[in-house]
Amino acid sequence: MGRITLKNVSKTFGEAKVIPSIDLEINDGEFVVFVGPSGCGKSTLLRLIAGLEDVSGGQILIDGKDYTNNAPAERGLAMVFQSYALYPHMTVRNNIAFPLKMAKMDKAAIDKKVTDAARVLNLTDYLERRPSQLSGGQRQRVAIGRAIVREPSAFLFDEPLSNLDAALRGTMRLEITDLHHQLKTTMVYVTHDQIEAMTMADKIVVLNRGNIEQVGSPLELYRSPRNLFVAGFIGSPKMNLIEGAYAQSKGAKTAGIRPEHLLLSKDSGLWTGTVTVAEHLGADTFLHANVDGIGLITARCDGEFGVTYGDRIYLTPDEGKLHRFDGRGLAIGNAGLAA
Amino acid sequence: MGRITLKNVSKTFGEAKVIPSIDLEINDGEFVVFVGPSGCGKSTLLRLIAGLEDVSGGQILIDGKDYTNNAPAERGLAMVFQSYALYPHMTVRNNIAFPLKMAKMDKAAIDKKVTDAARVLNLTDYLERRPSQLSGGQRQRVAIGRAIVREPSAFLFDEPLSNLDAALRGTMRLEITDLHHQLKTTMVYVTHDQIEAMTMADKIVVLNRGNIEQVGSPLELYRSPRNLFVAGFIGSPKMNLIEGAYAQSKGAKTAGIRPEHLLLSKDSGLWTGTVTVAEHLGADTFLHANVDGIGLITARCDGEFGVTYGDRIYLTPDEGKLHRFDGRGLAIGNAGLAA
Amino acid sequence: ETLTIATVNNGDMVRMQAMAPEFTKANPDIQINWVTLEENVLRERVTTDIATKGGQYDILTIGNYEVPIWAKQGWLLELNKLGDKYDANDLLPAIKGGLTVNDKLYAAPFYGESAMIMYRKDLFDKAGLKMPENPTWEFIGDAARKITDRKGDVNGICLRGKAGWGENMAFITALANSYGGRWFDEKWNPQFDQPEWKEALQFYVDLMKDAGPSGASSNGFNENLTLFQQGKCGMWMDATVAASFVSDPKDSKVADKVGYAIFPTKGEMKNHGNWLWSWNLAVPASSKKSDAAQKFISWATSKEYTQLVASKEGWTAVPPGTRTSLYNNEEYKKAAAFAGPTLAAMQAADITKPTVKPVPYTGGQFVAIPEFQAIGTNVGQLFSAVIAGQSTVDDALAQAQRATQREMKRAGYPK
Amino acid sequence: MARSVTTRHKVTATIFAWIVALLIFFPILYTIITSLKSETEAIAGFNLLPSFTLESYITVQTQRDYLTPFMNSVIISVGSTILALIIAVPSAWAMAFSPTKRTKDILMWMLSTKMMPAVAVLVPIYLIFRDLGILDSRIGLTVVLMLINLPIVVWMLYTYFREIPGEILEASRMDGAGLWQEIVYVLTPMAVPGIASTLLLNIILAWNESFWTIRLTTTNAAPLTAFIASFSSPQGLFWAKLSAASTMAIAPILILGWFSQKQLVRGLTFGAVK
Amino acid sequence: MATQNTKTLARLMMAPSVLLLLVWMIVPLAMTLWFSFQNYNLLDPSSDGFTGFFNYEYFYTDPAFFQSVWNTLVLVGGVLLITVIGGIAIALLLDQPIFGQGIVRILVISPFFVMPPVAALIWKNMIMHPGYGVLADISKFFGLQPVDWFASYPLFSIVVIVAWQWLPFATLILLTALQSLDGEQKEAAEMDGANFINRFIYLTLPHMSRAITVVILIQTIFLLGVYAEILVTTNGGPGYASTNLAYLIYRVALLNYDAGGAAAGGIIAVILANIVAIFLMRAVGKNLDR
Ligand SMILES: Nc1ncnc2c1ncn2[C@@H]1O[C@H](COP(=O)(O)OP(=O)(O)OP(=O)(O)O)[C@@H](O)[C@H]1O
Ligand SMILES: Nc1ncnc2c1ncn2[C@@H]1O[C@H](COP(=O)(O)OP(=O)(O)OP(=O)(O)O)[C@@H](O)[C@H]1O
Ligand SMILES: [Mg+2]
Ligand SMILES: [Mg+2]
Repeated sequence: MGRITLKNVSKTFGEAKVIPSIDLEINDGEFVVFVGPSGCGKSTLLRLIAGLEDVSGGQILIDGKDYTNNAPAERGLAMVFQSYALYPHMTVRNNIAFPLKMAKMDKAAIDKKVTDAARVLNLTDYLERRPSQLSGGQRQRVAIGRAIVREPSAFLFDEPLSNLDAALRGTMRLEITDLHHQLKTTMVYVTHDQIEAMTMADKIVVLNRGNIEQVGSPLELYRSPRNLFVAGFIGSPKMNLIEGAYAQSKGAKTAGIRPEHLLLSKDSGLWTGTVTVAEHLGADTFLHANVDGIGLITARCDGEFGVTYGDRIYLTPDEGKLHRFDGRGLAIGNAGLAA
Repeated sequence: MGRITLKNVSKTFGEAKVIPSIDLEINDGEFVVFVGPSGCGKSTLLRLIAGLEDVSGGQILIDGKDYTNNAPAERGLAMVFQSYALYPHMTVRNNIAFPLKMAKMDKAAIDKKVTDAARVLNLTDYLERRPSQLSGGQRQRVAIGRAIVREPSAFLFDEPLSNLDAALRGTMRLEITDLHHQLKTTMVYVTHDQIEAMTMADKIVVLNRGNIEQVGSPLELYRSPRNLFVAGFIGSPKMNLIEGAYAQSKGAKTAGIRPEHLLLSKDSGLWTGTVTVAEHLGADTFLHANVDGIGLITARCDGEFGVTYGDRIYLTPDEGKLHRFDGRGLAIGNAGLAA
Repeated sequence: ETLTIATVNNGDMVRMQAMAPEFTKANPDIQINWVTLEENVLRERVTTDIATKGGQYDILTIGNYEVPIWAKQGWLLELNKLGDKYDANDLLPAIKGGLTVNDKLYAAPFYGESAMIMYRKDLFDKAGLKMPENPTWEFIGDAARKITDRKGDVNGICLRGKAGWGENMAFITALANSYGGRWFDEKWNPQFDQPEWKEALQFYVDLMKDAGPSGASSNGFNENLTLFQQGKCGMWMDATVAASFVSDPKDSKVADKVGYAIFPTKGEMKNHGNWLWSWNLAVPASSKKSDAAQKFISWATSKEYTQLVASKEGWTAVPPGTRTSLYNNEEYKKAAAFAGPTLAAMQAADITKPTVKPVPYTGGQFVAIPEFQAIGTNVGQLFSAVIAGQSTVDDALAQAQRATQREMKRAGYPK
Repeated sequence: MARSVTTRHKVTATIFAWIVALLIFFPILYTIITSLKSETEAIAGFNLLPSFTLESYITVQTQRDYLTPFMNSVIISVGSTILALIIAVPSAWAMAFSPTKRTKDILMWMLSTKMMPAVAVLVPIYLIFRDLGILDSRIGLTVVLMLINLPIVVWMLYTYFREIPGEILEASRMDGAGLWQEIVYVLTPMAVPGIASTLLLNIILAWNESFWTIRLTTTNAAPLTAFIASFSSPQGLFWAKLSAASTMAIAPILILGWFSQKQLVRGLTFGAVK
Repeated sequence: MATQNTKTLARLMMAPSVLLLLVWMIVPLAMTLWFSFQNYNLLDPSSDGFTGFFNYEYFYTDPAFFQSVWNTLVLVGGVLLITVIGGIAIALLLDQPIFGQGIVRILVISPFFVMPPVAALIWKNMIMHPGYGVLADISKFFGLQPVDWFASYPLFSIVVIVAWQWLPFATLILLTALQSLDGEQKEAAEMDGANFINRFIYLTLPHMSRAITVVILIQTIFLLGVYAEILVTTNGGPGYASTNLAYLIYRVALLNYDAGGAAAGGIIAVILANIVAIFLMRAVGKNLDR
């Protein structure tokens, strides 16, 4: 129903080679999340799959059939655009109903579907509004609604929750997961939110400058990043990467330790440092400290940790969770696997 | 330089009363964050301050002077729009340079400022592009650039980082904080990101349906939410709110306990429950469990907690961090204050 | 049968349309479709159609300029079925002559006109002037200057100035004719380099400067008519039909003060300009309904038609200038003060011999060759520039000479 | 926009706009006023208060049949414009949303088909019409006007379409809309003001086309331009009558404009695109 | 956006209009070309046969030819200047909230509803006539000598009349374009401290550039062919002061009935028009694909 295969796909805009060459297999029913720095080509990749852009090279297969040159409408995919792309002349109701109308569904069924979607999306009160009369988050929800009422062979979501508040985002996350469980439809999902990526994905694809850095399950990526890029990208706050004497002592060019794998103490520890910034989130505290002989290190600890700028603290890395990288930035062995 | 006072400000769109009546004082140099559910009126409030919408009632004072009826340009504020509002026919360079040109700054100075901003924003390679040739996150950064090159009496940011990846978001967060420290300019910032709100704000304003629910420092709100709404809104995952026997035993209509304040164990504890969902984020695990006699509870624990669907677990609330609310949803005393 | 009749939008033609039901009543098997257009447009339209054999019309309204040209091309049918009662001999000889080629009548005149002077008797009296029986240009020039009263918004004389072969060139040609000038010599050489033209044009230009209205270079028949009716002209020389308008108290403020006189001459030269024009009905060779068409033409140009109009709208409304009988009609003479002068003007015209010197062409205020429209308009432009003060008489004449030579050479003259 | 403007601003703008509008409209206003005068009044100098006589209208009405040319004008101008729209919309769509290196050249070429002065091709066209037997037929005229206006229609539509963000059309493709549905349900409604303005402007252009409409018709298909041509500069006073005839020729289109002006300038609104 | 798929479709969709216009262009053009090398006078069927380039030579040696080319350019340029600048100004004015907006708009665009010959008649007789035109009445009211527009400033008068007719077209297109300017961009510019003039220069004008280009190009094509107004008012005079190329061709075609000469004139006009168009495309064409 929705196996998507990219074979050697590349894309250039004028001079700029945005995607050099990508091979990727997305299995039927899988929930795949694309992550990567802003501008790395996530949206472009989605648009290539959707057929909104021509590939510059390579093939796109859906269920084994070559769809490289088919029109978007023929591919039977649903998409949430990063920029929403709502129909400004239609009400919210009609925006959501549009794909169903196109599929020639009968009126009563459409109505029901739209009403259901609106309820899930907290849009019931806004059904008769035009997009221009909505808040940013409401618009984004309409865009989601337009996709989820359908039963496509795959869903493409481009940062669908970026403008929603945490609570709503939590709900929506569950709704989409539910939808996925119910329909078992392939979903390709772009997000910058680590929580979304980690909790929703069957498989995360880490992109960097149009190249795939690593593909794997969320915890795989968290535990055994294949290289420095993935190590730095997955996890927030990001992994501390340490070069120099300490790394060499561990037989690596670079040693990596996640902020949450540092034990903090006011009395004793392996390393000593001075607090530069203390960010108190309530549930956690992020400490940025200048560690003697090592440099700037971020540590995370639960709850409140009563220090402020200039205080001396002690940090001890959980060496069982240390990541080691060689001179080319590739992981050596993998300490983290054990965790 | 940038004290903003809202007196009894209200706003209606046609029939809809979006902001019933708001009084708010933003001190000079303060970093104020607006949070609230999608559609609660945050953008509207910013637009009222900016002068892009007429107030339906009340007054807006800047440094004590009544600016209610002044044009946006006269207010000397800089704004990042939620929808970017870039100039489509100008290159990135010209987009960023535009406000400076308007201020008749000389060419060399403009060039320097733009180049600096572009470097900070990772946009150096894109300076000659048009907005339509940029990715979503790049566009958003241009919008930020356009604001931060200026030296306004106050900055208004409407979800400026929503489309950036975690790493970049972290950097930008620090950049904006830095900017604030350097310029000591008032900043009004709308965000859905709890981390941004908690780490950047001097003062958080929690909005709900156009009303202010609570104003306070980040930790104040985290520790002593004034009512159920704030309690539920601040903190992620959100606070567990428990009614019934347990709450009554604590002398409240509703008892609230944050997920991070639940001690988890596989052997023993105050409550027993069955795991329904376990979300593994790497650094933490969010557990959703059905607790006997109490209902659905979310708990958060550090690192990996090796349970899956159906496992029995034991939870013990840290009663020192319990929040109690009366029948009208207002907080009673405040247990959390002690933490 | 349906006849499609192309006609101009002049008052008499409009009246004909109003009368047409009488004809269709008498001939129930014939219906009529009217195509009424402004003169220039009609001419283009009809010419294109007839030259390309489009066959859109059954009856054409054409001027005596076209009739001989078209007849020679074989584009017109001879009118030989006008009926016994038609009385072709009643037609004014000058008019009829212009419509006859090789002794065959190719068009029936609907109305005819020449040019004459209309003047304000009251202003003449005031200035102590009296219009002589046979006015000369010298007299006209003096009188015009005397009458001129710029402050009182009275111009001594109004003359055509708008460029066009049927506009200013009609008048200027007639003027030049009376000065003894001619368009072409016997070998078809243009004559603008001759002294007669220079004299005539200089006279015209000076007169307009001294005694003409402002904006003269864009005045045509209608503009001058309006000026005259408003009492802003002491004299006006133009087509005789104008008389019925200026004497109509409904539109004219000066209706009771107008006098008429014959077109002037130059000194002793007995040549009254030879302006002669008629609107005629003709049947194109392409028409498949020539019997019906001739029936209609016969009706519309008959004496009965004159009677019909007279009975319905009064004698002043009948189409003038075609039949001798009309001018013998006492009722008409009584009703129309201009009848006598009109007839006199028309009888004074001889388009076969427009000027004292011999010419290879026919035509009074025009030259009946196909090329004349373009040449005349072109020359008209050059002359109107002089009136507008943007060119001099000498320059204009020299340019006119060159332009005309050029066109004549192109057309292959002498033929 | 969301902000209301100060009354002072509005009053100033209003005064300016009315002055400009009245200046521009004056010649027409004066024509209408003149049409209500008697002929002598009409030339008696500046006067904005006519005697309100309908004399000229009555004369015009009795002299010439108004209804047939009016109907012809309607059929020809509306017909040719709609025909042109039907052909032009897909073409403009293609050029606006799938431009190639050639697009600009094609656009320019289309316009260049109008460069030949009408008088120069009168004879060829007349001959063609004669041979096809469509002289003086509504169909022939409709087709000619359609062809004359087609480049303009394409151009105007192209401009308006280009203003529409492509992403919205992409969204509709993702939603399973075929080409036809995309044009009908998404493109057209969004471009309504542009299309309306194209429609009206071209109806007017066709309505006012006074070369071919006169040259290629005689009676059956003659529209109001021919009607007017029969009132311009006859012998005698005609100002009031011409004014009346002009007013009658302008009135229908003026009224159409009146009703559609909101549509015309409503503007394309694209509120929901980031 | 533009994928291979849509490109193929696009070709198909352009086909009808392109084919129709191709026929509409080629058939008359071919006939015109053919005639232009023939000796063909409507009034003289006896004249026929191939004449080579004689018709062309004859046309461009016409004493009015060079002035008519110049007049054509002045007419086009003058009208464009007035209509584009005036159109922008009026569009901006009408974009403001004003009382009676609907009526003002209809008043402003109504000159477009007037048929060109009628417009010329109105202006000639009622407005500009030195005897009883409104302008003359106004001059007289101020004790001034009325201006004889068509004699003293013939080309200028025609420019005024034609500009009056085309101003609404420019206004309407520009106004529609103006109204599609995204509100938030305007707001952003306001926040950036741009005043009205700067917003106009940096935001509105670039936004309208395509519409302006379209106005310029479309009007140029129409203005190159203006002749009815000249015919009604000045007949190309005084002298050749208001003779433009189209009127010159008219003189040849419909006064002389020289179909061959007119055809040659037409071809020359097309060539000149193309030169103008290419020049214009160079100057403003890039605005089209923005
Ligand atoms: N032009 C309008 N007409 C009517 N209602 C409007 C209009 N603009 C906004 N609203 C409504 O006002 C409310 C507040 O909108 P606002 O944009 O301020 O929300 P917000 O807090 O910024 O939300 P988000 O986080 O989703 O951006 C919303 O419910 C919205 O639907
Ligand atoms: N039309 C275009 N022309 C040239 N470059 C383009 C075009 N569209 C996108 N790009 C470039 O391609 C790269 C990838 O863009 P894309 O939109 O896929 O990024 P993204 O991963 O979605 O980023 P974000 O997270 O910021 O949305 C970017 O560097 C962008 O500047
Ligand atoms: Mg993207
Ligand atoms: Mg918002």
